[in-house]
Amino acid sequence: QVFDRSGLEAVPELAERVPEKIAERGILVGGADNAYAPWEFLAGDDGQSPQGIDIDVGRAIAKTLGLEYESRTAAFPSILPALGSKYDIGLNAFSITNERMKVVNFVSYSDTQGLWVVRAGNPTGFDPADYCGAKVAIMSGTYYEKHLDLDNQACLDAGKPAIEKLPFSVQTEAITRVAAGGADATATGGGTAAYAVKQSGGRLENLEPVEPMGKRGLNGIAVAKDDMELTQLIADTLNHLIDNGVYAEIYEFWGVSHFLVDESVINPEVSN
Amino acid sequence: MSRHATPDRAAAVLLEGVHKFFGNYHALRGIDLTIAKGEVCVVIGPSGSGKSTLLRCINQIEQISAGRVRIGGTLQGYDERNGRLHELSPRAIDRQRRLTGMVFQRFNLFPHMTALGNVIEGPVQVKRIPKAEARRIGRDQLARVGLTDLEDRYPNQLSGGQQQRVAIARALAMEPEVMLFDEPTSALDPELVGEVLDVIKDLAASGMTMILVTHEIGFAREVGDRMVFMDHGTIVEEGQPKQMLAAPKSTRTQAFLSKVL
Amino acid sequence: MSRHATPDRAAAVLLEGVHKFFGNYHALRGIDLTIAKGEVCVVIGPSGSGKSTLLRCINQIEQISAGRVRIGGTLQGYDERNGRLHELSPRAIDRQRRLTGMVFQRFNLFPHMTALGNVIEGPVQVKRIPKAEARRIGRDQLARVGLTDLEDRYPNQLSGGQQQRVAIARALAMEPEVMLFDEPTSALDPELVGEVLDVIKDLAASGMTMILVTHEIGFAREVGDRMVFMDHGTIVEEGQPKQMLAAPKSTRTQAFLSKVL
Amino acid sequence: MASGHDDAARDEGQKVRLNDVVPHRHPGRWVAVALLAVVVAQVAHGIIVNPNFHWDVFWQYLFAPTVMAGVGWTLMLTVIAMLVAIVCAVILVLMRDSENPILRTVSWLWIWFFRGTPLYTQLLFWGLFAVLFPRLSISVPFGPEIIGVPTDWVVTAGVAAILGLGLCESAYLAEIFRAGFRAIDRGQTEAAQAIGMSKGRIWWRILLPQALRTIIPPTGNETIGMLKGTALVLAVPFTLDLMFATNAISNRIYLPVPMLMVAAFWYLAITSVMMIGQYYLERHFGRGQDYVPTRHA
Amino acid sequence: MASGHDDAARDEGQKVRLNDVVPHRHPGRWVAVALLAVVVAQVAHGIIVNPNFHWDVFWQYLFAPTVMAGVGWTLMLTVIAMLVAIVCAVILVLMRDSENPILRTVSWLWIWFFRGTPLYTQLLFWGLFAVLFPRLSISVPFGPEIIGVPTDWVVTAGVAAILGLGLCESAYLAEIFRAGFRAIDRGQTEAAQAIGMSKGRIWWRILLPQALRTIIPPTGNETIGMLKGTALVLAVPFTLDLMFATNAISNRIYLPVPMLMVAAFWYLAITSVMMIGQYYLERHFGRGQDYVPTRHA
Ligand SMILES: Nc1ncnc2c1ncn2[C@@H]1O[C@H](COP(=O)(O)OP(=O)(O)OP(=O)(O)O)[C@@H](O)[C@H]1O
Ligand SMILES: Nc1ncnc2c1ncn2[C@@H]1O[C@H](COP(=O)(O)OP(=O)(O)OP(=O)(O)O)[C@@H](O)[C@H]1O
Ligand SMILES: [Mg+2]
Ligand SMILES: [Mg+2]
Repeated sequence: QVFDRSGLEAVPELAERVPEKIAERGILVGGADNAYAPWEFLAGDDGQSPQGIDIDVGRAIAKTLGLEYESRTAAFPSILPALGSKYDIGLNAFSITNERMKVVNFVSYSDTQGLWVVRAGNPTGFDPADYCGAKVAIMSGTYYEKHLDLDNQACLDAGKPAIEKLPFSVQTEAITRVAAGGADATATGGGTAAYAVKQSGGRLENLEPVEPMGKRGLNGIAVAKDDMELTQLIADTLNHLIDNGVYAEIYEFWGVSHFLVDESVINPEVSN
Repeated sequence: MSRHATPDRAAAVLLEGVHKFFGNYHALRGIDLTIAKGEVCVVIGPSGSGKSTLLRCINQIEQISAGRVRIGGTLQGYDERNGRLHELSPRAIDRQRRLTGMVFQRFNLFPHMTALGNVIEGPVQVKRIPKAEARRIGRDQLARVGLTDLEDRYPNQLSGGQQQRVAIARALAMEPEVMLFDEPTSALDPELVGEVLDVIKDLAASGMTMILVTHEIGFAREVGDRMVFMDHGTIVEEGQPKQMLAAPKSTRTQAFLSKVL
Repeated sequence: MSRHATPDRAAAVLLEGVHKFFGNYHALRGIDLTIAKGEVCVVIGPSGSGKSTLLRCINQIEQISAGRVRIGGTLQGYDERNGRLHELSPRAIDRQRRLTGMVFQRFNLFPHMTALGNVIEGPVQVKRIPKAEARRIGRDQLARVGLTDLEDRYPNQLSGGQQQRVAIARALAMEPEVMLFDEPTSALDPELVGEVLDVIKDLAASGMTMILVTHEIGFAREVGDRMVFMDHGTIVEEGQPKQMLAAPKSTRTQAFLSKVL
Repeated sequence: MASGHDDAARDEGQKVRLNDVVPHRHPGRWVAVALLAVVVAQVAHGIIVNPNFHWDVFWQYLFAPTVMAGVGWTLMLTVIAMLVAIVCAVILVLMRDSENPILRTVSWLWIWFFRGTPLYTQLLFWGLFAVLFPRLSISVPFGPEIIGVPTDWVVTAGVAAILGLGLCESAYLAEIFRAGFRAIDRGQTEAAQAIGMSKGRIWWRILLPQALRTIIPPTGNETIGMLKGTALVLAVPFTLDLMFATNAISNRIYLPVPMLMVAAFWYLAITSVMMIGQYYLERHFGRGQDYVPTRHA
Repeated sequence: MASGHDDAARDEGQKVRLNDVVPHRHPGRWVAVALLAVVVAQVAHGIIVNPNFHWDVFWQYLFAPTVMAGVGWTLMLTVIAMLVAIVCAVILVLMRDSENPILRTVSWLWIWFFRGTPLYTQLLFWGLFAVLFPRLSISVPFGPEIIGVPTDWVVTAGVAAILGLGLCESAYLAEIFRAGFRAIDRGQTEAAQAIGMSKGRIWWRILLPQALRTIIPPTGNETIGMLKGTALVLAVPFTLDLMFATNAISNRIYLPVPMLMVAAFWYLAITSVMMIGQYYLERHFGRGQDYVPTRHA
């Protein structure tokens, strides 16, 4: 599943702004864990070829800058310290938060929303509007975990039973727990949640969230904090792709058009 | 010493047709031996003739392949019912082993315990004598073998001779019915052999039954009530030590003694 | 045997004022001893008197605390320059050790090697003799101690006596200048002592210098050129064995011998 | 007869002029030392001045309450799981030495299985256990239940973590124990049998103390490995351990390196304490057996 | 003099009527066996019929090319890193026994540091090594460079993975080796010294073969631990190992359980082969020393 980029062409005004180091190499290097379908995951015959929305976005940016894109698989903790040396950008469906913006520059490119995953037919009667006391699997460290904590606090404030949180390090394990009946539901990014339901062969289904879990949140491309030039270039390139419609085609191709942004912004204002 | 009040109905140690195979190797080839209560039996014979194996079979470190071993009339290791031998429980075998004390050719002291610790291990752990009393007994035994001041040394801080003496004290501390000595003086220097000899004589006087493998012919003559000559896993000749040493019947014994004396 | 063609300029073994402390324990207290080439020196003495320690200091298993040890005129372990002792390199010490062969009180066979493997280890690894030839030498040495058929047995498949004989063969296989025996016959049965005695006499005839710790007084008388009596870390008396055994000068020696003989 | 030697030695010791020895020099060693010193200094310098390490953040979170709680939970998990492992390992070793071929086989299979599969997978399985087997019950085999309880009353996250860590570790420890016992001369058992000690008592009084000498160092390894292994309990999920605590912070503040340093600091601190404990244990069980050389060439 | 015994024994063996012994029974053991059998059967049944295990997916991917390649890479990493670890551990043990206090200290610090910090953190550090230290150079200490190369020419992902795994492991192995050597009677060294063997040769010919008896089982543990440890090389990042391969598939198809089973299957298979190897190694180095009991009570 690869978006066809044959129609893309380099834009000289943008290409000449590519930092010398990257231009010399001819490759824009992105760091990602490549374990978050459909945003990025490994496929192909060798099981080592990254595919996904982020990969296609990265390739479109690189092509526009007259470069090739390479997404290198890396563990999350090793991406951020190596931004600016090993990796030019971090393109890994990162959620933008104010705390994170203190250490990296973010260029916003997706406006995502969480989605619930429950077993087909919702046998435990999980109610997104009021799930106090339910058992929820969640990938730890994510934006959705934060929202879950907020919902939980609301439950406690209202004197209702606490949400039983089961945090996992990998999203697939949270989904498995739900599929096995070990948890009532899990929440994750809409793209991923929909993908999981598609892969489950009818054993799972999606539920629409309500606030705050349903609140939209921006995802961003991470660039080294001290490299404003490259940050600006990435933002400008993205805005160029937004303008010429390639960006929308990619999202359409992957069926996530509802996550499009109107404009790419550097270090946007976010509420959390 | 203790327990010698029990009625002396049977021989203290009785071996009937004992065989021992190590795989295919036939180490004991039909040993018949009767040792009366209070008797001191000296076993001599060339290297590899099975002397150590004999003692090890008596105290059940090795399981015999054929025959019977009885101590104080009791069949060792088995219960004989309907003509078949039923193996005893490990616990029952341990109880039987307490009746015999053994001093090994290679000391086998417990390296992680002091000299005194080695000696009181049996009394405290097996006989459940209170520790304070056991220490007293242990010190007595150590004194008996001339090691009064070394009770706190670990085995590897002792010379060979000192180590073997601790091993003897350890066996004596259990006050067994039958003492088995496997060349107890082989690592002792001549000066101390006399002291040990006195200890063994004391034991004999108190009614202790003993089987003693030794190469010290003079010692054997002095302390032994009976002498057994082994070769190739069989008892070639047995008799009163003085007579046997003076006039051995078998040519094999004659040959052995001619080299030794 | 070999190498006895070297000029006999100096004493084969010379000890001058040797002291050895184990921590605070004073095990050797000023030993002076001269052993001529080809001489057989027998060391006797009570347990703990320092006999084993003496041998261990001669072949540098223990480092001496004071004094000098010379073999064939060469200072052992050190180089003396400007009145100070400079420790030799480990390699040089190893080379010096090859001149002495040692048989231990407790065999110390290599348990992971067969009898023959034990014997040829030195020739092959240290002398770099080809394996085939070393095997031949090894078999000869084993035959000499009466173990022809047991070359493929591991030490723990051998009786105590058999093990000690392998240990002797192992030391002999290195054909050392000086042989140190620490109670080599203490675990051998009397029948075999004669065989070993013959081996040792052969060695003496071929010019081998030997120091022999033993408790076998008869043996000492027969084989020894000189006898040394040790007690409490000192040499109390030395002399010709027959004279010394017949008429000991020191009262301590008299007391010891009166118990032993 | 040896009485009085020691005092005499001290008296006479004053009079003996000990050899004045110049030790043998090993110049090669000092070159090696110098080279090592340079490398270490350069690496240390590189780490201290490198901005990626964010030492300010390190200090800020080093004693953070969630981190300290993580240290506590990690320690607790390690200790309890290790106890479970030791008990199981002892049983496994005894089973492996048993006469009963089925017990021997079970012991072997257990060791094979738990050593062979990854700890993470095992932990995940323990986490799923309550899902896969919703009720723990005593029943007629494959027949009706006699008595039972819901599994998740019994196998909570903490229990699952401890079972997962402990059972896996037991297989490794069993191997170590077996090796330790192998090293003991059989004469020891025989001497103990000869004074009538029972199998169990021989094991406990004679063999174990001697085996511990060789068992302790690899068991130290395993304990330290277990300490680190607690980071995997997220698979259960059990989310109170040190690694989880520091990861949670670094997910929030996006500075993984200083948070990893915080975790490393605490692991290192705990390991250090353990190594001190190990030293004393080794010394205790080495008494009478460790050789204190008097020649040091 | 012992000649002919063996043949005679066989001849005579025919005539001796061996004791017909009824062995002692242990009914308690059989109860334990029965209980275990029931538990195992129920768990196995539960796993086989449970739909979460997706056995079809398991079979589909069991021999997938990326999985097979992962097995190969994992094996290669394990073997090479283990060799690195063994070499380092030997050096560490020798350093620790050295007379030179600085070498002893370095050895101690090395063991302390690499045992104390989590492998994952170490691997991450090796992965970042090229970032932290862009050039490897021989230079005047803290002065100008004499000769140098870019670090990432030398420390590639594969090299970083092997260094990370190997150096960490060396600290654990050093402890194991030390314990193995401790268990050997010092009489062995003395006997070897007496025939003039050098320190190195004694170590290699006399001590090592005997130490291996007790070293092999915990080293087997460590090798198996290393095998599993390769799953952490993602931190470098090194992305060809077995765990990464199966994780990549499960991230794509969203079915982690069967993919974990695939990984577990292969780990178990490799472990089994290793355990067979270990058995033969143990037998080889136990020759002449292992006790074959003739009484089995
Ligand atoms: N476990 C064993 N496996 C095989 N053979 C053995 C075993 N133990 C002993 N033997 C053999 O049995 C024979 C008798 O051994 P034993 O130790 O009883 O001799 P011994 O008479 O005590 O000799 P020594 O006086 O040398 O101690 C020897 O040939 C010995 O090699
Ligand atoms: N490593 C050591 N540490 C402390 N003391 C020791 C050590 N080695 C030997 N000794 C002591 O030194 C003294 C002499 O020991 P040595 O082994 O030389 O005696 P020996 O004359 O050979 O005795 P035996 O005839 O019993 O073998 C003994 O008192 C012994 O306890
Ligand atoms: Mg014997
Ligand atoms: Mg001695």
